[in-house]
Amino acid sequence: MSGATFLRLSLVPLAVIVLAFFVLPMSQLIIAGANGPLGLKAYAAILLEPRYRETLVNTVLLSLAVTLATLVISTIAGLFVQRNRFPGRAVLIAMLTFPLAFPGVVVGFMIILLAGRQGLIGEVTQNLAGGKVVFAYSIGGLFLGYLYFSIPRVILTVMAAVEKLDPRLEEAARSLGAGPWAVQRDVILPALTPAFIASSAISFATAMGAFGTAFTLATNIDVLAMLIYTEFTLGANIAMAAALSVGLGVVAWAILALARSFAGAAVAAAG
Amino acid sequence: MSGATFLRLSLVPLAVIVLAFFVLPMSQLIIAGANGPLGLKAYAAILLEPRYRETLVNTVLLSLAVTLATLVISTIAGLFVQRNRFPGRAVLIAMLTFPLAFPGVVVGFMIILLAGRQGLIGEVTQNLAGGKVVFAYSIGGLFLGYLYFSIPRVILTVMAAVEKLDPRLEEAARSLGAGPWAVQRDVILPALTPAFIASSAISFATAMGAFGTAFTLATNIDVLAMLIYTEFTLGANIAMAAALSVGLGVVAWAILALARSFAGAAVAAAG
Amino acid sequence: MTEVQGVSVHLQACAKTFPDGTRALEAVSLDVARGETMVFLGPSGCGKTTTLRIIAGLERPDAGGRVLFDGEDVTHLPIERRKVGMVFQSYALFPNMSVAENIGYSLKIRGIDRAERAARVAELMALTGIGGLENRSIDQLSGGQRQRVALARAVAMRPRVLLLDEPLTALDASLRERLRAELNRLLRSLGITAVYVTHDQAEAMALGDRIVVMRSGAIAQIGTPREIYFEPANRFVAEFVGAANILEAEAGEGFLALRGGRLPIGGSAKAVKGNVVAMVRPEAVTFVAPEGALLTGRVETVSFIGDRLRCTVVGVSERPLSIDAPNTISVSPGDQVGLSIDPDAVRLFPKESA
Amino acid sequence: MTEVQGVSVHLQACAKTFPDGTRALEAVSLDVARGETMVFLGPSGCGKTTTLRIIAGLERPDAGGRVLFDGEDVTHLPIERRKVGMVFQSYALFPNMSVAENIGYSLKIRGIDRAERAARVAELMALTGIGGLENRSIDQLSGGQRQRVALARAVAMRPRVLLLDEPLTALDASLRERLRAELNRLLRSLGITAVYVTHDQAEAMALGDRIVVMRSGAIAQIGTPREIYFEPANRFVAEFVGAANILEAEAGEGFLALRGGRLPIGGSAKAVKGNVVAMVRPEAVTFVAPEGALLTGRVETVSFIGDRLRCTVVGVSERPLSIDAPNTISVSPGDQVGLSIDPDAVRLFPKESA
Repeated sequence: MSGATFLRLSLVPLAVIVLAFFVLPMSQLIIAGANGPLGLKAYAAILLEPRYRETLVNTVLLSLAVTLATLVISTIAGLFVQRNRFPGRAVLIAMLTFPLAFPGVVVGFMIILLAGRQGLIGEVTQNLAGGKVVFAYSIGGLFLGYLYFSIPRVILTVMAAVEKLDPRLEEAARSLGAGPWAVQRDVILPALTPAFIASSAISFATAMGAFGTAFTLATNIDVLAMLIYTEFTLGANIAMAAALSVGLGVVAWAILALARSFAGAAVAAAG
Repeated sequence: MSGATFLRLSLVPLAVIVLAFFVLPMSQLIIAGANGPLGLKAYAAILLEPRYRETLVNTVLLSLAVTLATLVISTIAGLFVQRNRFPGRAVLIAMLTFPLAFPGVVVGFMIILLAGRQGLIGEVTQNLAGGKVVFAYSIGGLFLGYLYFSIPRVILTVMAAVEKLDPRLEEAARSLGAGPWAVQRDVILPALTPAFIASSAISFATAMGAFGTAFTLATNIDVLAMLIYTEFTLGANIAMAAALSVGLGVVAWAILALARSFAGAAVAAAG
Repeated sequence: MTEVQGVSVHLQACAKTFPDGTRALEAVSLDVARGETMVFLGPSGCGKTTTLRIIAGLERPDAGGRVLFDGEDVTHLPIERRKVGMVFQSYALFPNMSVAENIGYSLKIRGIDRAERAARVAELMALTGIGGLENRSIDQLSGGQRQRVALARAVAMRPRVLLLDEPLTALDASLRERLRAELNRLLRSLGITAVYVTHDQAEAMALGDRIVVMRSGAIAQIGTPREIYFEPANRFVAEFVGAANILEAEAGEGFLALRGGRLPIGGSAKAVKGNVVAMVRPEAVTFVAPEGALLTGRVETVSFIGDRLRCTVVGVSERPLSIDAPNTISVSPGDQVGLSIDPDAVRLFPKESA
Repeated sequence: MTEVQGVSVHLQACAKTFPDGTRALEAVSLDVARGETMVFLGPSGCGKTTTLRIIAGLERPDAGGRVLFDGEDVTHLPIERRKVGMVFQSYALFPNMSVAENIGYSLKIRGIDRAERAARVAELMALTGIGGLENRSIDQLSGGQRQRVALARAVAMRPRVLLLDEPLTALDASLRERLRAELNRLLRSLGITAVYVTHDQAEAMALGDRIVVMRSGAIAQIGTPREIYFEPANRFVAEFVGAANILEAEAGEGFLALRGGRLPIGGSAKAVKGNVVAMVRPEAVTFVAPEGALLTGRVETVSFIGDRLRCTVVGVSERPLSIDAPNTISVSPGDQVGLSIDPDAVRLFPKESA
């Protein structure tokens, strides 16, 4: 039996898996979305119904903000940690990447401990300023929680990209007269662009779909994942929940696909 | 200003971020775990209290099973897709990676549509065998849902690793008398080991902390993330929730760290 | 090691067209004698590696082509049953195995027991000069050591033919030269049939009993290194193997008429008349006093490269003439010089030979 | 391009110790004249790249060391203010910029306006033979083209010194030779001061006005290519630059007493007596008839490498003698041969010279 035959034999399980596992539930989902009282209009309702549209816009804006903040923070931190050797560096890296291991619920929980009604920030501000600052249940808490998720992942991607940078590029730029800022602008940041695109896409897609954090915070801001859950369990509006799910999936997938077409394999690796 | 000075200036924001953002809430969490009526015994209770211990064991076993199944399926699929050129290959890859974009809630929702009380599998089995097969709300549903999460990610990692394999290695083994099975055993699978370790760790850590899927399925199986949520919101047992969170974080982080020490950068990339 | 025996290899009308329609190899027929080292030499894309892979069994020739080992038709035998040894440019060592495990892999696959395997591996490691590295992992080895391991691994099961695909190309120049000498000694002492692919003509000269010069998927010339160097079949071979001055000129009466004078031609070439293309090697030209010289010109550049001077002289032919002179003579740019060329060192090609 | 002007470079007691305590360079002092091409040659780790980086301003010499450009102390000037051009082995082209943007980068940084920049870039591209590639992206270029772009970029702002760190090492042999000739022409026509680092002695010979041979962080010899080749200061230089036969023998009465006979020595070496170490280049030995020859031996190996024969002869000295003979002579392993060596071609070292 040749290697080709061997691989061809794997076609059978593959076909079964793809069909049963990927195609079936996904088409079920799409059909369910069109099977409610609204029919295909359920999909249109995502944009036409103000409550749904607002949630979609909120979610996208929040995800964008998280992505942007993550990029700025992670780039500075990643560059610094990768380029400098100092005592405690290994501990710092471990700490920066620790949140990778936390589920959304725990992150939500941590935000409450930090910025909730009995939280640390509240206590400190009450003692100092007399007013209790509580933002865990607002969009601020969600934003902070999502940052927790994205930063470690993006830092790792940036660090890997910085490690691969040819130090000669920097030296060449300097020999040509470029000062430190010009080197950052013309050499380092452009070289990191694929890593930026890849990790932005992942960060954005994750933020779009995050549920555990939002749910734990029992936030007063509707995000898409929460809306889907509410429609499904509380409103028993299966069709609308399905339509929203498809919409969410398509947006996130499109972002990932777009990033992949720009940055190639980096997205796969970071994904 | 030299490049070194430039980077040293980034130390200030970095220190602030690390302290405020990473250290504070994490230490809050650890303190909260020890601040309940049980004191430090809350941490011991994770292992001593049967209900907690059982949940922990369940979660670990389920995560292991998911990881194992994911590895087997993804390796076959990844090898096949990477090594063969056939019509529809691009569509297949897109489909295989689509679930990357879905949040846990949507995945749970899809499992219900597939294997729930009104699900597709139930209908088919009722018509064919007279008995309705429903496993969405059992451990089977969770297992299937978690597979959804892991498979796309692991397939991408395996595909990237297969792409990097030197085809000469295989040819050398064959010239030395190795048949197709021996080539798989002695050359291909060992070469993919770092990718396996990296993606197993990610798959395991993700499964350990998955919440959205479990919650949507309203499963009758307690998993750790659900338990934390229940303790926190329903039981208002903040200390126990915190202790469990810390425990979950430590287990997942240890697995990731272990994998990283074996497989190096691959984990960072896959993370 | 004396029991290692090579086979003769016969290729019969082996052509290769890839699935995408690329014609990599025209129908090629040739024989490699038992124990001979045959070097395939040519630029990239000339088909030399494809030929090697057809002999190995990694590619099937197009319908009609046959590969015979000692008369036995192996055309349809997959590589794992052809009993050939292969050495690759990238070494292709198994990174998950130690040095000893790599070398003993073919023996293990064949179910040879541990003790015999260990003895054989030790023998091979001594032979290739890597004794003591048994338990090293591959990534602890230098490039030269890797290539020695690859070689030991390839000959471990006493292959019928040893196939080497640019085995030294990844090494740096001085190491390459040293390993070339070692490899030569090893191939001779094993008495193995070897097929060696390279794009480096010095390597081909040093290692080959015979050389097959290839171009665009076809054989341009087969011959011993001296035949290839001194009697190239055409202009392509002349220029690819060694440095060559190509002169386009009028021939007649035993002379070539050049811009800088008359160049005597010898042997059978004496009878040639009309437009010809001639070839002269740089080291076949010697400087003489300009007075009374048959050919004269002006030195344009002189480059001292240690063991000789590389000079160019203008005014002799259309293009500057390259000359390799001994490092002991004294010559400077601008000098008027006479040139002397042994008539036997002038090789004529028919004008259309590309 | 005529207004490009180099400076003289003076290194004064420049040593370098890295933070981890490694001593990369002993205190080195040397001068590079205005417009001169100085080549630093040595094995890896000899300190040649560290010296280049000290001149560039990428490394600071240890306290006490000074770097002067035309007498101006630039020791504490960072590289971006030294006005030096650099060419790296890895090319180090900016992948996010086109060919023209790469070449014009230093002009843009200096705020030169678009039109002037474009004119200068076009001039440089013509000079380095890459006209027409302006808008290509870097990954569309071949290795040779990349190196040309790197060179054009480095000289765009008319640097005071051009620093080249193994610029040709990443290219394959034939391309390397061609680019070497081009680079030589370019350096001469620019009249620029150049410092060139390489481990390839042929490159050093071909390009250097003078060569600095380095070893273990110190200078082994400074001299012109001919001085380095014909009068190496010690055994290390003799063996590193070109091939060398090293003979340990008894000297006396104008002869070296060797196992295979007597080797006449000339010039000032005539007076030397006692144990000496002598060096003879392979091409300085010629075969003569054994009868009446001062030195005799037996041919062990003959390797035809095209433009010459590389032979080894045993019985002359302790170790086999390497001889490069013309490719026209006929000699075979086993032949008894006589050898003749020009007395001026024998170089003596004191015995302790390592």
